[in-house]
Amino acid sequence: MTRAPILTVDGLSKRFGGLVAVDGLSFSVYPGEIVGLLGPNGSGKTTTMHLISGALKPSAGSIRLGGDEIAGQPPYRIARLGIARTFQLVRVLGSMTCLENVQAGLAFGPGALAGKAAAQRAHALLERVGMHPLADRPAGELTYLDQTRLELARALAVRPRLLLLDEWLAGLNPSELVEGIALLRALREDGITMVLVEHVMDAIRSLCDRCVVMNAGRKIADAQPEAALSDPEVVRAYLGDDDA
Amino acid sequence: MPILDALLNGLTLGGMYALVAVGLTLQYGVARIMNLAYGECLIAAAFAAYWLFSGLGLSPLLGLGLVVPLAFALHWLLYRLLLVPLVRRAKSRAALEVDSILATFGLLFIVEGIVLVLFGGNYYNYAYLAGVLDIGGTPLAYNRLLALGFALVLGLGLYLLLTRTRGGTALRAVAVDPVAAQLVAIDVRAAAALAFALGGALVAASGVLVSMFLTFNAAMGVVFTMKALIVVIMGGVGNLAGCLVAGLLLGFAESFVATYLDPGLTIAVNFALFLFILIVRPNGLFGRASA
Amino acid sequence: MKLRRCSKILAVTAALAIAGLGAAHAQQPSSIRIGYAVSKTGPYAGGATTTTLPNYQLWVKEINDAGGIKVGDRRLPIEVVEYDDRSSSEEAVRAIERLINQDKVDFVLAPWGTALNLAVGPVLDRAGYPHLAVTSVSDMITQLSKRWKNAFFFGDTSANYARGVVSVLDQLRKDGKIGDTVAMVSVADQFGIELSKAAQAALDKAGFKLVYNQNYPIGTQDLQSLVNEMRRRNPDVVLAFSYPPDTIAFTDQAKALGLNPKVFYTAVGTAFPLYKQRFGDNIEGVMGTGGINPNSPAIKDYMERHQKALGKEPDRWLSPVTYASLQVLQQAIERAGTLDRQAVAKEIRSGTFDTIVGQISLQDQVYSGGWMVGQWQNGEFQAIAPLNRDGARPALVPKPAWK
Amino acid sequence: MTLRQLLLLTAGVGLLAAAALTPLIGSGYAMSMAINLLMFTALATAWALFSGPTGYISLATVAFFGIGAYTVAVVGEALPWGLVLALAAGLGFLVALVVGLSTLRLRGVYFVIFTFGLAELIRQLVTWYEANHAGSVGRFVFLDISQAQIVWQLTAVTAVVFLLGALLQRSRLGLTLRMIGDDETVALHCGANTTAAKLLAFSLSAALMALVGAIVAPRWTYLDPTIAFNPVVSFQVLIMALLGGAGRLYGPLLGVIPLVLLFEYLSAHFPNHFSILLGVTFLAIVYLVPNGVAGLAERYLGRPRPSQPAAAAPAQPKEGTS
Repeated sequence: MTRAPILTVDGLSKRFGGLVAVDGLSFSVYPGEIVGLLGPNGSGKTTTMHLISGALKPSAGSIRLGGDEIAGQPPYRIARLGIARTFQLVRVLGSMTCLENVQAGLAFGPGALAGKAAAQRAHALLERVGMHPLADRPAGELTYLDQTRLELARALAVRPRLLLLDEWLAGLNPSELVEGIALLRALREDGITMVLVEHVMDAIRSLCDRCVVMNAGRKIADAQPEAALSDPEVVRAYLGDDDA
Repeated sequence: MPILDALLNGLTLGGMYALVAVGLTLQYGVARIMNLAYGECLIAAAFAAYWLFSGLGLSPLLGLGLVVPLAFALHWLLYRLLLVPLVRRAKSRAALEVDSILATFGLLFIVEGIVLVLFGGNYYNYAYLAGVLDIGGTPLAYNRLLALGFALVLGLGLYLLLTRTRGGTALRAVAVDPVAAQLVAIDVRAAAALAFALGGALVAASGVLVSMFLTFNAAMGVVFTMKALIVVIMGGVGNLAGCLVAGLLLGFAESFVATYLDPGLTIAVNFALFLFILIVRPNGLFGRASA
Repeated sequence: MKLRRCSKILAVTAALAIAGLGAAHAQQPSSIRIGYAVSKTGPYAGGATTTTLPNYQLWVKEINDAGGIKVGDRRLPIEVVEYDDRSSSEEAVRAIERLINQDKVDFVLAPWGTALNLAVGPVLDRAGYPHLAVTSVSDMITQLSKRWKNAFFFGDTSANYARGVVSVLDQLRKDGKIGDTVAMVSVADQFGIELSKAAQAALDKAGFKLVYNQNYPIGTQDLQSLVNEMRRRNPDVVLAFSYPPDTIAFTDQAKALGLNPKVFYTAVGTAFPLYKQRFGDNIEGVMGTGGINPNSPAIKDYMERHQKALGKEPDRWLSPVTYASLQVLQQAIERAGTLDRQAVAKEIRSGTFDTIVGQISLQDQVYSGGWMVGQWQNGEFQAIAPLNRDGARPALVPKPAWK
Repeated sequence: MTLRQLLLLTAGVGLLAAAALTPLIGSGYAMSMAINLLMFTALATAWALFSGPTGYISLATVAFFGIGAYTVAVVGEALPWGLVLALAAGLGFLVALVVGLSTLRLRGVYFVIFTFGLAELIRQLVTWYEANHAGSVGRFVFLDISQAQIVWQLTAVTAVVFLLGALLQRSRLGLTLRMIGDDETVALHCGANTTAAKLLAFSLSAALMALVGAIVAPRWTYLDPTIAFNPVVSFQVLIMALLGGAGRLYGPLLGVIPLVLLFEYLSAHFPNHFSILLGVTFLAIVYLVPNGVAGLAERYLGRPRPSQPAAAAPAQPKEGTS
C-alpha cells in the first residue's frame, strides 16, 4: 500500500493511576477503509476511541490525522480537523429538535454552515439516515433506535474525514441491522473512512476491510476480518485462557 | 502556648462546623433535597432549647431528648407531605434540584416567619455548661467540647451505621443510584424520607448544642445554611467522613489564621480554602466523580 | 384602612403605565399620620427591636393615651403606618418613598443604623421631611448635616466616642489605677473601623502603648483566638469595638479563658438588657458605649414606663436618646402649631427642648450631649464619660475578676 | 418575523417605554417601583443569558453587582459618569474571566456553591482591604444623579440585555450554550470550543450585572461590603429567573414582575407577617406552576417550537422551515 494513512496511532498508552488501559498501541487507517476495533470487554477499545477523539489525553504515544499531530489536543479542535464520533451509550442534545441536533454539528470548524444553508444541509443529512419526518421532534423524545440514527446524522454534519462509531449497531434487530449496515456501506462509498468498535460479528464480517484486535490494552492482531478472528491468540482472548 | 491554643480552638470550631453540616449531608447526599431552610431549622431548635431552658427550666441536654425526636417527626412529615410531590413530578435529578431549591426557599421564609412571630427579631442567648476545662494551660469551655464530642460521635456513628448495617447500605444505595436501588427492591421513597428526617433530627441536635454558646436571632439561619453547604460540598456530597474532615479543616484554618496571620482574614481564608479544594478536586475531598 | 391601602397598591401598579394618583388627603386633619420603616427582620433586627422600635411604640402609645399631640387648639392622635425594611437599603428607600408618596404621612421616623439612615437621607431631604437620626454613629455626621438641612443627628461622631473612651483611660492612668498597655479589637465594618482608628490616634497622642490591635469580620462569634492573643499580652486595658452578638461572645470567651484586665470595654450591646441577663453579677465593672444617669428622676420614670408598657427594659445607650428625639419632634410640632414640616424643622433647628435626657438643643443639627462611656455599677449602666458632666460618676477600676 | 415575535417585541418595547416614562408622570414611589422592577429584570435576564441555556446555576450575581457598585463608590466622584460605568462593566467582565477560567469545569451543585463562596470571598477581601488600607469600611456616594436618571439608565441597560439576548439566541454562541446545557461532551465533539463559549457568556453576563450595580449604587448614599455584596440579591435573582423560566429570553421577566409585586404587596400590607405569607405564597406558586411562569404562559399562548409530542405527532415536516 503506497497511499498515506489518514490516521496513524503510534505507541499510544493510557494509564489511570496504576491501571494501564491502553498499552503501546500502534495501527494505521487508510483513506476509504472501514477498520473494526475488536476485543473482549475491558480490552481498551472505548478508551482508544476516547484518545483518538480527544475526550481523554494520552499518557504517551502519538496520534496523527493526515499530517497533523492530534494527541492531547482538545476534542473540539480534533473535531474541526475532521474526526467525528458517536458514543457507546447514545448521546443526543435532548432539548433540541432533530434538525437542531444536526445543525449543531454543522455550526463549527472550516466550512461551517448557518441559517438557511445549514437548515437545508441538515434536512438532507436527516434524509440520509431516514429521519426526515422527525426533523421537528425534540431529540429527547425519540426511541433509542432513532437516537442512534440522529447521532450518526450529527456526526456526519461535522464533515468528518474519519468517523468513529462506538457500538453503533448494538441493539438493532435483524432487519434494522441490515439497514444499518447498508447505510454505513453507502457512507463509505461517499469516501468516509471509519473506525468502528463492534461486537456484532455479522456486521464486522460484511463491513470491515480490516480488524485491529485488542486485549488488555495491547494489539494482538491486525488483519482482514476472517484472518483476525481465527487468529489463535484472538480466540484465546475471547474464550479465556484455559491453559494458563 | 499559642500553638496549643490554636490547635484546640481549631478543634472545637471545626467540630462545630462538622456538627452543623452532618444533617445536611444526609438530606442532600441521600434524599437529594437541597434544603435551603436548613439553617432556619437549626435556629428554630436553638429557640426551642432557649424556651425550654429559660421558660421551663429544662436543661438543654434534656431538651435534646424532646427537640430531636420532634424534629425527626416534623421532618418526616415535611418530606411526606411537601417534598414527595416534587420528587414524584421531577423528571431528572437536575429538575428535582431546582424544585427543591424553590420549595425550601419558601419553607425558609415560613420557618423564619414563625420564629419571628414567636420571639421577634431580637438577639437571644443563655449560658449552659459554660465552665472551663484546662488543657495544658489552654482553657476550653465544656459546651464547646460537648459540641465537638457530638460531632465526632455522630459523624463516626453515622459513618458506621451507613457502612456496616443493612439499612445503611440501603441508604447509600439510594444516594448513589436511586433507580438501581429501586431495582433491588429498596423502597427508595421510604429510605429518602428516613434520611431527610434523620438529617432534620441532626440539625435540631446541632441547633440545641450550638445555642449553649452562640448568640442567635431569627435572621441568622442563612449563615448556618451556607456554612453547612460549604462543609458538605467541600467534603464531597453525602460523605460523612468528608464532612467531618472538611469541618475540622475549616476550623483549623480559621484558628491558625486568627492566631498567626490576621483575624480579619479568617472568613476570607476559609472561603479561599474551600474554593481551592474545589479547583483541585471538583467533587470535593472525598467525592466520587459522577458519570 | 386595609382596603384603602389595597386600592392604593393597585393604583401604584398602574402607575407604572399611567400617572400615579394617590388618594386625596383630607383637608382638616383629624390625626397625625406618622410612618416608619425599621428592621424587624434581617441582620439589623437585633439592634432595631432593642433600641428603636420599642421606643416608637412607647411614645405613640403614651401620646395617644394622653389624647394626642396638641396642634394649634386641637389634640390630634397619632395614626401609625409601619413597615419592615428587612435590613436592606433598597427596601428602606422604597418604604420611605411609599410612606411619603402613597401613605402621605405627615412625619417619618428614622430607621435603625448608620447605613439605613444614610440610605433614606436623600429621600427625606428631597421631600422636605425632618429626619431625626439617632442610631447612626459616624464621622460623616458633620458633613451630612451641611448637606441635608432637615436632618438632625442625635448620635455622635465615632471620633467623639473614641475620645470619650481614651479620656477615661487617661484619667485612670493619672490616678495611678492603670498602666499604659492597651489591647484592642474591632469589628471590620464602618463603625468598628472608624472607632478603632480614632481610638488608635487618641491613644497614641495620650502616650498609651497598643500591644494588640486587630479587626475581625462582621458576624464572627468565635473570638477565642483573639482573646487568647490578648491574654498572652496581659494588657491593662481591653477595648472591643464590637456589635451585640460579638460583644456577648467576646465577653463570654474572655470570661471562659480568664482574660482579666483592669479595664474591660465592649461597644454596642454592652448597654442591652440582654447583656445583663446573660452575665448576671459578672457585668460589674464592664465598660461600654453609652450609659445613663440612673439617679435622674426622668430616666428612672422612663425606665419604669418602658418596662410596664413593653414588658422589657430599654437599652442604656440610645434608647433614652431615641425617646428624647421623639419628645423633640412632639414639642417642635406643638410649638409650630402646625403640621407644616418646614415650620417644624425650623423649630427643631433652633429650639431648646425638655426631654428625659435633660435640656436638648441642637448645634448645627447635631446633639452632642449624649453619654460616651458607661460602666455597669451595681446593676446599673452608670455613665462615666464625659468625665465632668453632671450625672457622671468615677470609673470603678480595676474591674473585679470574672466569677 | 412571525406574529408571535411581533407581539413579544411590541410588548417588550411597550413595557420599557412605560418604565422610562414613570419619572415624567409618576411619583417618587412609582419611580422606586420602576427601579426595582428594572433592576431585577436586568439582573435576572443577564443571569439567564449564561445560566439559562447552560444549566450552570450561578450564585455569583451579587459578586459582579457589588463590583459595579463599589467601582462607583471608589471612583464615582473622580471620573466622568460614562467612564465609571464602562470601568464597572469592564471590571465585572475581567473578574468573571479570571474566575471562569478556574471554575467552569465544576458541575452541578459544586458550581452553585463555588459561585456562592466566590461572592463571599470577594466580600471578605474587600472588607479586609478597606479596613486595613482604606481607613474605613463604609463609603459614601454623593453623586448628582437623580432617581429619574437611574430609571432611564436602567431602562437602557435592560434594553441592551434583551437585545444582546436576542442576538445571542440567533448566534453560534447561543447555539453552543444550549448544546452545553444538553450535553457538553457532545458539544465538544461537534467542534464547539465550549470553554471559550462559557467564558464569554459568563463574562458578558457579569459585565451587565456590574453595570446594573453601578447604576443603582448612587441611590443608597452609603455602601459597605455587607450592602454591596448581600447574598440575598443572588438568591432573589436566581429564584426569579427560575420561577419565570430561565430557558426563554422573556422567562425571567415573567418571574420578576409577579415576585416584585408580591414582595411589595406583602411588605406594604403585612409588615409583621411578611415572612410567613411570602413563604406560603411562594410554596403555592412552586406547586401550582411547575414549569415556571413562562411554561404556564406558553400553555395558553402557544409554543414557539413544537417540542410537545402531541403537537408534533405524525408531523409532516413543514416546508416553510427548509
